[in-house]
Amino acid sequence: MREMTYIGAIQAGMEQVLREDPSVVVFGQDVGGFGGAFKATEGLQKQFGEDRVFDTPICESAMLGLALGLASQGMRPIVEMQFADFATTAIHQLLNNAGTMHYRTGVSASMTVRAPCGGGMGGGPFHSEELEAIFCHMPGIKVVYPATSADARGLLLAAVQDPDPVIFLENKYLYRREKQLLPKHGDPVPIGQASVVRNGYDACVLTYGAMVPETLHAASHLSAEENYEVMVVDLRSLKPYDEETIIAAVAATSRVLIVHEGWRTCGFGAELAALIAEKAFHLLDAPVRRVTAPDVPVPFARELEDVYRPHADTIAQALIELIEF
Amino acid sequence: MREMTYIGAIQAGMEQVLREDPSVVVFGQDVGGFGGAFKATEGLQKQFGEDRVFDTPICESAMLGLALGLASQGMRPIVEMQFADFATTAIHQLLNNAGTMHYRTGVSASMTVRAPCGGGMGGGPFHSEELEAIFCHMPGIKVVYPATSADARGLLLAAVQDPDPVIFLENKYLYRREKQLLPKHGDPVPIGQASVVRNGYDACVLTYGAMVPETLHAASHLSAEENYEVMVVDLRSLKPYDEETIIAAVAATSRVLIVHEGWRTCGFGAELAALIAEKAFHLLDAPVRRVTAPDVPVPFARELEDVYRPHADTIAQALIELIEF
Amino acid sequence: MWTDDIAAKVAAVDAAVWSRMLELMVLSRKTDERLIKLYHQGAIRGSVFASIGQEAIGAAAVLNSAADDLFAPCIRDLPVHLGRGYSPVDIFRQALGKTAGPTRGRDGNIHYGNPGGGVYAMISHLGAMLSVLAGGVMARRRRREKTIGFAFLGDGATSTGDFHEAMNLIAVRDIPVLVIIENNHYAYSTPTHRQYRCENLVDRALGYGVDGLLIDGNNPGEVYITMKDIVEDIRSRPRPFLLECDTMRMRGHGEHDSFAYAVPRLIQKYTRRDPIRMAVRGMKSAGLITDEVYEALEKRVEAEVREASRQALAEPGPDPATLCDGVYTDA
Amino acid sequence: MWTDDIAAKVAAVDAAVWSRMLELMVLSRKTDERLIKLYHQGAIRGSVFASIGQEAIGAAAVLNSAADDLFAPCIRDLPVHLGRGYSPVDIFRQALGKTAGPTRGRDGNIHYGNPGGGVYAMISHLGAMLSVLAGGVMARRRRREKTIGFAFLGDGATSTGDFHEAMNLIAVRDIPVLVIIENNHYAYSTPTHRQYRCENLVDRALGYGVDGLLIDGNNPGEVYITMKDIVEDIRSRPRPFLLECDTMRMRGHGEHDSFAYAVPRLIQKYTRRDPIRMAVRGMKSAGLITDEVYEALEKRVEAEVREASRQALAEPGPDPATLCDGVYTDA
Ligand SMILES: Cc1ncc(C[n+]2csc(CCOP(=O)(O)OP(=O)(O)O)c2C)c(N)n1
Ligand SMILES: Cc1ncc(C[n+]2csc(CCOP(=O)(O)OP(=O)(O)O)c2C)c(N)n1
Ligand SMILES: [Mg+2]
Ligand SMILES: [Mg+2]
Repeated sequence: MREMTYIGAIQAGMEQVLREDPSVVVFGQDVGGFGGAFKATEGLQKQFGEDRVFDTPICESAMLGLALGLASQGMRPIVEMQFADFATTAIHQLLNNAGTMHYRTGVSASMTVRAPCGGGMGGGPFHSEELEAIFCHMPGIKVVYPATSADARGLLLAAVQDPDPVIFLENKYLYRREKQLLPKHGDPVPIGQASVVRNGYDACVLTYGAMVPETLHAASHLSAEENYEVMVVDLRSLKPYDEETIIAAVAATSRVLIVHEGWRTCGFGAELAALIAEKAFHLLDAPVRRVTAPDVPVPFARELEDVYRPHADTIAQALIELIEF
Repeated sequence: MREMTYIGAIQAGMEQVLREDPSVVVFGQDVGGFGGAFKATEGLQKQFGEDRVFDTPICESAMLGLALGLASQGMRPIVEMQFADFATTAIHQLLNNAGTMHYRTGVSASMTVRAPCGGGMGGGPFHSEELEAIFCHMPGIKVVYPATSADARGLLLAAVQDPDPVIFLENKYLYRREKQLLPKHGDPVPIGQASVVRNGYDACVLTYGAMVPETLHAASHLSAEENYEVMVVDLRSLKPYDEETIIAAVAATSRVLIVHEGWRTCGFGAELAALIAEKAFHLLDAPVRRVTAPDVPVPFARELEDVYRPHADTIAQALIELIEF
Repeated sequence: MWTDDIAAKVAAVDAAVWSRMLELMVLSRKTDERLIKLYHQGAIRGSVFASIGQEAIGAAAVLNSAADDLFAPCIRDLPVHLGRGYSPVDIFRQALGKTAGPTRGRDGNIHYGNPGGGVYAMISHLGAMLSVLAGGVMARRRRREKTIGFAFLGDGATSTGDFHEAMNLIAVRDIPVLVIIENNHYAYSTPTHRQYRCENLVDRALGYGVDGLLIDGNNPGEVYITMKDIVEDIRSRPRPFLLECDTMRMRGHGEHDSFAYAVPRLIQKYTRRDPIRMAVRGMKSAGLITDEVYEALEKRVEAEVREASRQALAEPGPDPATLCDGVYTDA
Repeated sequence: MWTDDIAAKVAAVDAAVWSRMLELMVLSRKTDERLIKLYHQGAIRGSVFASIGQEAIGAAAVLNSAADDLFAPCIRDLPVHLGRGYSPVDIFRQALGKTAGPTRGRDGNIHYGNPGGGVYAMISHLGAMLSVLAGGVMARRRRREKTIGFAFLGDGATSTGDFHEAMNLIAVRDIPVLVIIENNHYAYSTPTHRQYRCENLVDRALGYGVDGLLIDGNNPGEVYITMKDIVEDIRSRPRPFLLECDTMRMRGHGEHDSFAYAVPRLIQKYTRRDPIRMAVRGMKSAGLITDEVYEALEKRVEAEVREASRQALAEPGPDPATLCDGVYTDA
């Protein structure tokens, strides 16, 4: 067992698949000798050679196309977007190309797109985006979003093994803040399974990414201060999402709060609320609430970003209102 | 008064703004002498000259950037995407560039992006997409989607007058199917106002685009055959959407069906359902249902596309289930 | 290097190659003509995008390819599909949206490929397939060494960011792809002078640090022999090559397009330079074919194509119940 | 045309231009040095991206521009901001996220512009601003005729699809933009040989059908005089021009970057060729400056910059209640 940070777990996951599966390659901007903008690929080129871990020019569309081409011939590429934000220059390669290949031609494309996302560190409008709602709208694409070191490694292993394109969202705020003791060898965490990270009966929170620890803080606080016990569900997989666990959480609590760091309108939380309004309506005792970022470009200054991102206290406040509704 | 098709109304709207406002220019692929892939700009270059109506190379990102640059200096560009689907190559120019300009720099960008969308005519996966959920997720961007000739012209006029970037979604299926008698001179239809196109009390349908006529068919059928009276709300504007009219419709009917032609997961319908689950929960007598396309690339063959797209009969069926819930 | 003494080299092309090339071009032409007829009869949804007048390019590429090579055809490359494993019945199935077709009715017209024959199915977004092909070539060369790629793009597609990103990437990584620009004077209605400002598109080769050449894309012998040299070269010394082929789109963009904007002089010029005509002329002067033999070929192919279209028309379309199958591999 | 007798032309640059250029470069350098200090003191969120070593390029562009011209600066163009209307206090406000700053704390570091000075605020997505600038120039020329654009891109940014689409578009439409590539040997950690395969990036000019030139971007006189000729030319005969400036990034990509990958030989070479040093040397040999005058300038600027940073530090950050204001024009 050793302590692994969230980003260390991602690095360990890549190291493991590179070692165990010769069809894995890793590429992206500055991922080689430099080890990536966040050092997630540090040491990998040295260990596995330029053939397996390599730099590309600045060309997100060609990078994603290259990954799709590699995958179409049985390789298992892992491509790093330097920031998720830059994937917006090449949405067609995901939505139209990777996402439709199996449906149209029967050829599987096992590719993993690593996309560092999220704010909280003054990245400003172009280095902090949360684009999961856009990615989850694409047929043929899977989307995962770990909140812990264990899940980061496990979902990365699962993404690489998965026969289809998986967008692996990794939260920059958690990179060095999340740590866990983990065994040397990782096992895949199945895609599509949520995890109940705290039990409770007064309400449940459906969340993911950096909002999982924020929510857990809020829940402990409410338990200690208000005697409210809140269930917290870490979705982990956003597409497909774990309908069964979600419905069970609603059934157990009758009150639902959805929390995410992305924009509100047409955000991923809307899908969760719609699911519940359709399939768990009769289980509800209160309106389904969303705590999200407002529809505003991610601001740079701390004063603004602090109110832009949901925090434990905003979440706790919303929970109190929901429970006392 | 003269009869105008939906596409004729779009053309008339462009003709009017080109005539009345010298700061308007129209450009895109093949929009000049050829009059555009769908003939929406037919005759405009002849009338207004190559300076005002011009062809570009195939470069969606540079086209949108050019529009933003023109707008930033007080022009009012209208840029045509040959198909909405191709805007996926340049999402960053909308989401990151146009959508953030005013917030970051205080400079308004009055630009209109015309994006022909929707299926029903065998366009296949790359010429039929409905991408409104992606566009509506972008802070700083407005999105309109007319269903009638009058709204097509009126919303186009409003979009061009609007100080901010507006994505004007136009439905190809309606291009020559929708017709209305309209006065020669058009007036803007305010952005942000839905229209109740049929009254009823047993349930309401929230919809837009090509699903408006389908829903109206379903509603007449139910009225004639089942004695059910269904209210139909044509949203017209998707961002901002008309919360007041939506909530009033829910209050009047207590049963809500959401219908759209785009994909289900993280589709625009999810946002509507979430809004209702949060703000109109206590008004509901039944779960909020969505009738949408499945999460599948838009198929080409008629046999598949016919079941892919919602139709009057699937809508009627869903309404019966909802009303009899 | 590529330009010297093409004539002599063309003369040295052997009889078997000539006749395979001619047959492939005729097969493509007749299939296109049939597709056009079906479209105007209302049997085909959407539109039909013909390769007529550009057949020499795809045919020559196919004849210079090895079994393990990979292709990324674009709009006007019916000979590639027909030369890499599909027969006319597959093409009709595709256009008609039949279950037994390459995309099982899920996509139409030119958006199909043949994985078994190393042919990628293009997406519409022009330029997007070049990097995909590059990835495929990269993957295969890790296993089998000798694979090269053949990419096809129109003049209009060169304006896309995707073309540029992929060209630059394959140049930096020495990925052996023969990038073929079929410059057919138009991108939909847009003539080349509104598409680019350089003299010739091959002028872009320098900016990527790759070799390039401009050839007469309607001269089957020249296309064949030039590609032969390039293919041998990049197969042994892996790197991209930019080959611009001058040609002409002889029909509207699609059959829905009246083509009213076409400059008559261009149509006349390229009618005289029709690649099938040129092949027949060359073969005749070399004593490789007679009018009778050619007419017999045409007849045979016409019959084959008619029969294929009849067969495809009679086949069933997809079962609506399969709509959601296969969006993911295991579902 | 641009290369002949540069030396004589440089000698002819008048004293006023020389001293304005020197002052602007020194102001930029000292502002950068202060930003770096503030960053390492923990006062600045995110990172700091310095223009150090590349100041001649932005300064020369500013000095060759007219009031109505438009700019699209990129990562290393602090002299453009300082030369087109901002003073150091604005730069510190931007870096510190202060309300009175160019983006009012909504964006940080290099993502700002000055609409009043004709300077666009870049978005991060490299290459995306070239077409925006083109649109701005197009709009202004419809009204005032003489506007031209100055676009700045790094070597790495030339690999993006956006660079290509915009270059091709402005070439086709004859939009007068001086496209300046600041080739500083690295894109983040990536050296140019992994970024492109052509000899020089200016080799791309041919493929767009535009004129191009490669110059020594660290030689202020050469940069100034070359731009002067180009600017006069494209202002009267509107069309783009591609100008590659050889230079060197003298610090890490941002101040968070240790720059461990830097090749020492390059650092040494370009330290000797520092543009401020070169300007001082040139001015001294022309009798335009003395060591004492230069030192006094440095001191004065240092004091000005120190005072500006002190002022900005003392200012308030944005009011959280304004978070949602101004996403749209009327809201
Ligand atoms: C990115 C993108 N934008 C627009 C289109 C619409 N479109 C389809 S074909 C075409 C013209 C293509 O011209 P060219 O590349 O010269 O090929 P040709 O049809 O002449 O063979 C256009 C504009 C597209 N397919 N992709
Ligand atoms: C489309 C896009 N992809 C990735 C990045 C991340 N990124 C920011 S700066 C940079 C390197 C830029 O290099 P260059 O253009 O040479 O400019 P320099 O920093 O050398 O001045 C990268 C990769 C980006 N900004 N935009
Ligand atoms: Mg063409
Ligand atoms: Mg650089």
